[in-house]
Amino acid sequence: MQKIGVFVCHCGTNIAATVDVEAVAEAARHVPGVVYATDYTYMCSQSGQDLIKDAVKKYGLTGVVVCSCSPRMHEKTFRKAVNSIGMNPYMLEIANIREQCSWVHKDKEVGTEKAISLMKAAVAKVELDAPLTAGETPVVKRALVIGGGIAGMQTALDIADAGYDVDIVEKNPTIGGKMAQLDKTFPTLDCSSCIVTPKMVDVGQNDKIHIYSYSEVTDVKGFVGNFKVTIKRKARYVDETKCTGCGLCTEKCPMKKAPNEFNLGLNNRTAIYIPFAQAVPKVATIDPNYCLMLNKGVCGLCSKVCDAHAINYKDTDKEIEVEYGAIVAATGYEIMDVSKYDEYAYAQSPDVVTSLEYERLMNAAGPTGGELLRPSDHKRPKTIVFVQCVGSRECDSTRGGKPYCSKICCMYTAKHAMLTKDHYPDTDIYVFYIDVRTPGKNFDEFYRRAVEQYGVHYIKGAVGKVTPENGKLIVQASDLLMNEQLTINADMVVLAAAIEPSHSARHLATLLTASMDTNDWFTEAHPKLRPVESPTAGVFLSGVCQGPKDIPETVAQAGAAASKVIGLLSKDKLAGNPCVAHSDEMMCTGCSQCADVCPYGAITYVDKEFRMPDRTTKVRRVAEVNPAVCQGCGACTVTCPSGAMDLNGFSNSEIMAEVDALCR
Amino acid sequence: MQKEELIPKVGVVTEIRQETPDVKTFRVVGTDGRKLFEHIPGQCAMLSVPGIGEAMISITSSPTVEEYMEFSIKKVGVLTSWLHAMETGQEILVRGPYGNGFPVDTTFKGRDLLFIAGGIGLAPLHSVINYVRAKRENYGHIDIVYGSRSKEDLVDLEEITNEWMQEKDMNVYLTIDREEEGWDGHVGFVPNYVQELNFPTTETAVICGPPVMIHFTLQGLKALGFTDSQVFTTMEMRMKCGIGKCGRCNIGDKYVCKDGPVFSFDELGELPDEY
Amino acid sequence: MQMTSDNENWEPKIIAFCCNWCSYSGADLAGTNRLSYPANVKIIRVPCSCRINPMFILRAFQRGADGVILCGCHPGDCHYMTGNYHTRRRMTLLFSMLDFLGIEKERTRVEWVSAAEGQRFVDVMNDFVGQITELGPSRRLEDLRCRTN
Amino acid sequence: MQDELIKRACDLLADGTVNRVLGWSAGDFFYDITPTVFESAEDVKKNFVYNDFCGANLSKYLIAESQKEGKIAVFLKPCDTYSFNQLMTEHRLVRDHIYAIGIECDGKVSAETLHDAGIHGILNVQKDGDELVCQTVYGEKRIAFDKAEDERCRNCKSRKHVVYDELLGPEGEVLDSHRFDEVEKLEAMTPEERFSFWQGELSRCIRCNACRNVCPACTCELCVFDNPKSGVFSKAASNDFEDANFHIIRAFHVAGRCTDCGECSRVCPEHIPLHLLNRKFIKDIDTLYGDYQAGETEGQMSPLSAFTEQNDAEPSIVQKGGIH
Amino acid sequence: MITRISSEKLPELLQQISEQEKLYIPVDKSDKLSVYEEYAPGKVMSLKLNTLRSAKDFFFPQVQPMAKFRMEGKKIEVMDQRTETEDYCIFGVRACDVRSFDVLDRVFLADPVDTYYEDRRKHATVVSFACSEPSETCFCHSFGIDAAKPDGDARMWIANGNVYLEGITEKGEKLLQSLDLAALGAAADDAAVQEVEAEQQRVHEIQKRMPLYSLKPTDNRDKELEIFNAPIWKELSDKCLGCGSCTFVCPTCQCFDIEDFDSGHGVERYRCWDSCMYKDFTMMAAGTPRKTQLERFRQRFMHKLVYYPIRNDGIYSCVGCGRCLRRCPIHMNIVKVMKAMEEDA
Repeated sequence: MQKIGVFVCHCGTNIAATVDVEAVAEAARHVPGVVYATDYTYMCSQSGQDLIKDAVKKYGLTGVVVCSCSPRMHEKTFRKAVNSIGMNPYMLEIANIREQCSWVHKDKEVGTEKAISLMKAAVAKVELDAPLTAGETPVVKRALVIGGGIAGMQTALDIADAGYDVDIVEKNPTIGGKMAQLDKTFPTLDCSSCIVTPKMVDVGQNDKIHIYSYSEVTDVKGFVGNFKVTIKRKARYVDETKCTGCGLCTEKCPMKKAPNEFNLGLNNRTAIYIPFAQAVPKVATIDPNYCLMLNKGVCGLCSKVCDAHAINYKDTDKEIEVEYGAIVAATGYEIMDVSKYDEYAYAQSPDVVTSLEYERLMNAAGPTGGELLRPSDHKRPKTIVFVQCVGSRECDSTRGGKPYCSKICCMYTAKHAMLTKDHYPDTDIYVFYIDVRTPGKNFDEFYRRAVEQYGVHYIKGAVGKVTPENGKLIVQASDLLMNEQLTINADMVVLAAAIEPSHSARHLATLLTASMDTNDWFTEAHPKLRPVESPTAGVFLSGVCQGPKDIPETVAQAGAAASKVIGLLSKDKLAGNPCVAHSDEMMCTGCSQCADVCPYGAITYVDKEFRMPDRTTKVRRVAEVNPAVCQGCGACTVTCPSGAMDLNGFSNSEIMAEVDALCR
Repeated sequence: MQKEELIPKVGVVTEIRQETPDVKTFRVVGTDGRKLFEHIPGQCAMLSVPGIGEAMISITSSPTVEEYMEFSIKKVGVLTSWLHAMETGQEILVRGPYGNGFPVDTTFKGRDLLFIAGGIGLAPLHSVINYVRAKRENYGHIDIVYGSRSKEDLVDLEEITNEWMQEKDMNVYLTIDREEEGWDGHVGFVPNYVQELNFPTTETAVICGPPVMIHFTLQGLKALGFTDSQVFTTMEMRMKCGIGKCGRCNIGDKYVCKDGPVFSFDELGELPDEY
Repeated sequence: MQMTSDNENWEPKIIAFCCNWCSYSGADLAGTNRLSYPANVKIIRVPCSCRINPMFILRAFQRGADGVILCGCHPGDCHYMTGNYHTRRRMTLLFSMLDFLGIEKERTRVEWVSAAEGQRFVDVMNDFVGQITELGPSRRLEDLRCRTN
Repeated sequence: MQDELIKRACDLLADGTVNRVLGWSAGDFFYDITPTVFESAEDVKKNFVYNDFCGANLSKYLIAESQKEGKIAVFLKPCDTYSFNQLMTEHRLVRDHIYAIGIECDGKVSAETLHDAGIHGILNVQKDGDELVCQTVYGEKRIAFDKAEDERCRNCKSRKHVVYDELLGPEGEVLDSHRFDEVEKLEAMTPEERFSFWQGELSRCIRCNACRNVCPACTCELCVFDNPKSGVFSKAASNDFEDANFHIIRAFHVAGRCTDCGECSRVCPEHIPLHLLNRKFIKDIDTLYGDYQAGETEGQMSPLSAFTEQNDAEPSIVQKGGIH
Repeated sequence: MITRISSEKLPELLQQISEQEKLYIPVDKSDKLSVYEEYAPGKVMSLKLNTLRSAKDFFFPQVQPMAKFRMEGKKIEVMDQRTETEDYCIFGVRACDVRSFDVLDRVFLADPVDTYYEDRRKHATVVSFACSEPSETCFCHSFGIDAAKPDGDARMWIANGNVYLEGITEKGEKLLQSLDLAALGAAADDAAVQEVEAEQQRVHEIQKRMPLYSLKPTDNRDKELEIFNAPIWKELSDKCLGCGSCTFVCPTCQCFDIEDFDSGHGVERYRCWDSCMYKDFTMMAAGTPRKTQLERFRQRFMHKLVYYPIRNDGIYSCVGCGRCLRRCPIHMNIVKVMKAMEEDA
């Protein structure tokens, strides 16, 4: 029999307006087990908390019910309060009489009646509550950053700065990510490589940072503070430790028809390659799809020219397992495939390009050496049409369209227009847009410069069709403001294709048990208050993998994620969640059904010796739950026919007591 | 209206005493403030709290107490934990009395008596000891051996020292299992102490306590020359209905709740070994 | 003893089990947005819809509930990854069994309600309460001992 | 057949392969056969019996028997082998302590069926072609074998032995059975009809627990209905709710694990067709998640533990017309 | 005096009784099943050998509400919810079940009296029904019961297309006298007596050919410990499933449990059948004295065949109805136990 105190919050008038709080307190006084009940204006205030604490001491309360707002709001607050005076925090329950009562019901009588009912259910639960103590687990002082773009690099650098070891897993042969492919950045028009390559070097040279390039995460086990991650190091056929990055092999390689990913396939590279001059690590990689030696068993030139003897054709994929305390997802984005948008003729004409391709065409290190030449005939385009929102802000997903705004397109298009005009002032540039969105520091000024200073033609309207004809692209469009149809004979069309999450992100999210929204952006633990944490403890989000962002935002978030990681790694031990499953070994038959449904692999089996009533002993297989791994979902409890498996804090008897109370 | 054996009466708890860390004594009267029913020492009552449980508890107080009944209860299960948590003024349910009780007016009458108790096993003997004290003239010399794990586990220590030890022609021997500070009495297990004390076989003995203690004490008494027929024990634990019908407390053809709970060891010897 | 379903004072009793991460938050959001639904709906918070044991549902009917609704994250969005997939199978089979025993199939329901779907939570509850009100009191799985009056 | 079994049992005992044999022993009548552990060849020769009345599924006894010292031989009819596999899947048997012998089964008969058919005073029963000839105090009575057979045997799902160490007779085949016909008949009724049908059946339940205790899937150390802390503890049904509750929960607990051996219905003293509840689950599982036969192979994952992300039916399928 | 009426008049006879008091008769629910039901016009009495459940339910129902409690604050209110019981008639009880009432009476009516049982018992008039076609599982004869001439308050035979009625006790006579048997064409002549005697003779002859005819219980009252400790129990109990089907269909098993049910607005205390075969039957906080199925199995049969006779002048707590012979899932039954006891002795 517990001695329970019931505390009813007015929440100003939020509750008190539709719930007779005094009547709730009075009703509580008649519930068996309740020895004290009162109401107060703001229970969550310091004086409200003191009121609870004083009553616990004065009446020797063993359990507390707070009738207030949602437990998702203040359960922690109140549990902390009672814990501060020595009561087990799990002896406190919240009756949600605000969000689920006073705010949804208008009639005071009805509201009061329901509030009383909810209070009684909470009392019934407290009556059966047992003190719970969280287990402690040590924290592995090493972090993993998945993705080596600007987000991943910044996070890694910040973590390393705080003195913790950090590994970067990058699927490409080099870090650097999308930013390394950019020419200039908006709104300052400074050189992207000039900013990012020094960062890459910093990362590469940092003692605390280890880069697993050309690698992927294939499995994640464990839990916050104690992840065990399997990293697949794809066969590179070049020994990273020996390769000096001299590049001789790439010069000699006879196979020169591999599409160059770095330039988005706009030109070709050799089968053995270094993605670009500033690559980190600057190590060659053999593309197994194109290497003659690997495919046909003839050639071997690279091996012959390599003085460092770094070439190893027998290389295989290797898996390593590394322990981490925290994991940061920084998987970034891809440009959406726009080939389904037939009207823009992307698949039909090489002169219809995406913005990122355009970026490479403008870049000094790009396929054209920085000279703007259109892909089809390497002539300089005179008239360029930019189409905004291709695949973005589209409700129809049949062609892969995205409902969201890709956020960066307006600004980079303005940048492209200006840069083009800078180099080739005689170029006619048309930008077709739905809206121009420029909410950022110096963004609108930047856009206005494009229009006012550079004379870029911004046309509010949609492009209906692009038809390649006699080396031209006939762009048919509508001008919504002038309400007229336009036809433009363009030399190039640049599509501001939507950005979408990295294609590997969904699989990674499954491995991390991190949740994603319907667009496959990682979900944050709280959209306002915990924007860089995933709901899965110990997994953090950095950069665009959480949603479209520009570079400064990405870097800011990367730093924020790093600080969360540092906060976690700075702890020696982590208190677990005590609301986990446990198995009553006297009842368990070891049938293994619970392990079958456990998504975390938290259940194992042991053979145990039991004394029988007739004094004989019997060895039985019984389940054991690892409380550090269990997340407390309760799937196992339902699959267990005997009820041997139960969940702390949400036990069978507690839930049934709530049912009883609410049905009364 | 016929006497209803199975429908309980309401009793009010008027006093609660903490005897040891896990034993409390509860004083119970009827709602009219008077004793619920009369009983014989060694008889039991079924105590219950609706929805919590029901348990057979021996009546600790002597029938000679006219105002109330008392129950010394050890906290072991759901019901007893509930009882331990309650406060005075609480109502509980009581039915009884059940069982045969001690043969205080037949076999015991005029005899020298030896009471041997271990731990909470004193509770059923408490009633008979105080009954015998109240009717002192009917009985001969009395010896009491009482032992527990430690000093704080000795039930009714205050009453024992203040009253029993002062009683004429009555010796109380206390013992605890292990040495402890502040205890200058005997240390050792009850069965050994009984043998050391070398009681005369003229006494009629009553043993109550944990099964192991009963077993070894009986052996000890036999070694001293006691016969099975002069040693009694009580086994109230197994009853459910209390009226010899539910079929739970049988030992062979005997119903503990009707034919017991008090048995002499020669009676038990004739029963199947299932207790 | 009130036996009739046409009892004017009768109000359905609805138990809603809501998973902590999606549906309970969805219900909270309904409150935050002051969206109204009948007070007959009483919510029990569970960590995940997969925590809901068929025993709880039967228990609710025993104790006089007229309808039981389970709410969880949309399939694919479970905070615990797979919990609602288990719920989906278990409850499909359980509901089918109840139907097989002739218990009104309209009295049990599973709905996926996300944390963002406050309005949907309200719509679902309004609809469910309406449906149960139309059906009348639950008689086929009730324990007469638990009837209040 | 019986002689062959006796010989094999004696041989296995003699050559030390096993130290015990689990089989059936004869009783006072022709039909009252009791599962028995034989420890000697003499005992086997004297008491062992195998006939049309040996319906008892011996696999559940192996939970306790395989815990003991030494190896035990067990005779398993085809449907018993499914239970055996399921128990293996659930780690309930010590396989090394079992020598499983698959034996043929042509369908089993219960004396109850004979009594129900009005045949009393039975002294002897013999098979004569498709008929059973019963010698009774009231003269000779004949009954078609398939009329006398247990329902589970009339609708036998499989004569295949899915696991054995040794086979006496053919391995057997999975059969095309009509076992879901009765379920379908109920599904075709209105809910009201179904409710009154089940109320009529389940209200007779006396909660003797024979169905549970005989069930090879009910192997809990402590059943929820025996556990005062479980919230569903009850020893006897006070009303219709408790009647139904017990059987719904029990059927749910064995759903995906029940091999449809039919023991529950065989032993029910009230002749409640309990197997229909289990079969409804089996049928639904087959329909929704693909054909699944519990116990078909060792180590199968129960369909209630598995799921598919995209294709699983929503519970609303029940409201939308049910699973057929 | 034996009264004869035509079998065709049986429905009218039942109708007449039902007009006097509440009447229960065995009714066929299917070819498998006959149960006692309250009579209503049109209901036909079952002629089956016996009902599936025994007639003990009338006096000792499976679930018996005892009292209700309400708790508020520290107060407890006790409510005895029993209402006045009306007189009623149980019609068509077989000889074995009639004897079982005697067996139960010796338990429930022994001091202290069980008022719940007593109340039901004293308001009942039992009209028994002689067996005409016993089965191989019947062995009431072993316990000195005459299936062809059952006890009760009144008895009935159906033979030769006639119903024969005979009052036994005052209660039974009173019931018969309250009926207008003349209207049913009743005759009470010597021929009726002779016809009944012939019927009894016929049934006795049949019984002699039954396999269990020679089965006789041995009086083991003086061998309590010997039999208790005999080695037979291990083999007998070895494969017992520990279910309660034998105890629940048994007309003489009377173990019960007392439980509380908290309905949320009061606690209902009820008693219900329990089975000594259940492993939790004697479970207490400190463990159980009957640790394995052997002890529990032994208890049941020792009680029926040894303990009960010791307490009740040699009367056995078995009436040979044969229900457990038919219902036990593994066919381990009291006959096998009796034979084993005999062999052992």
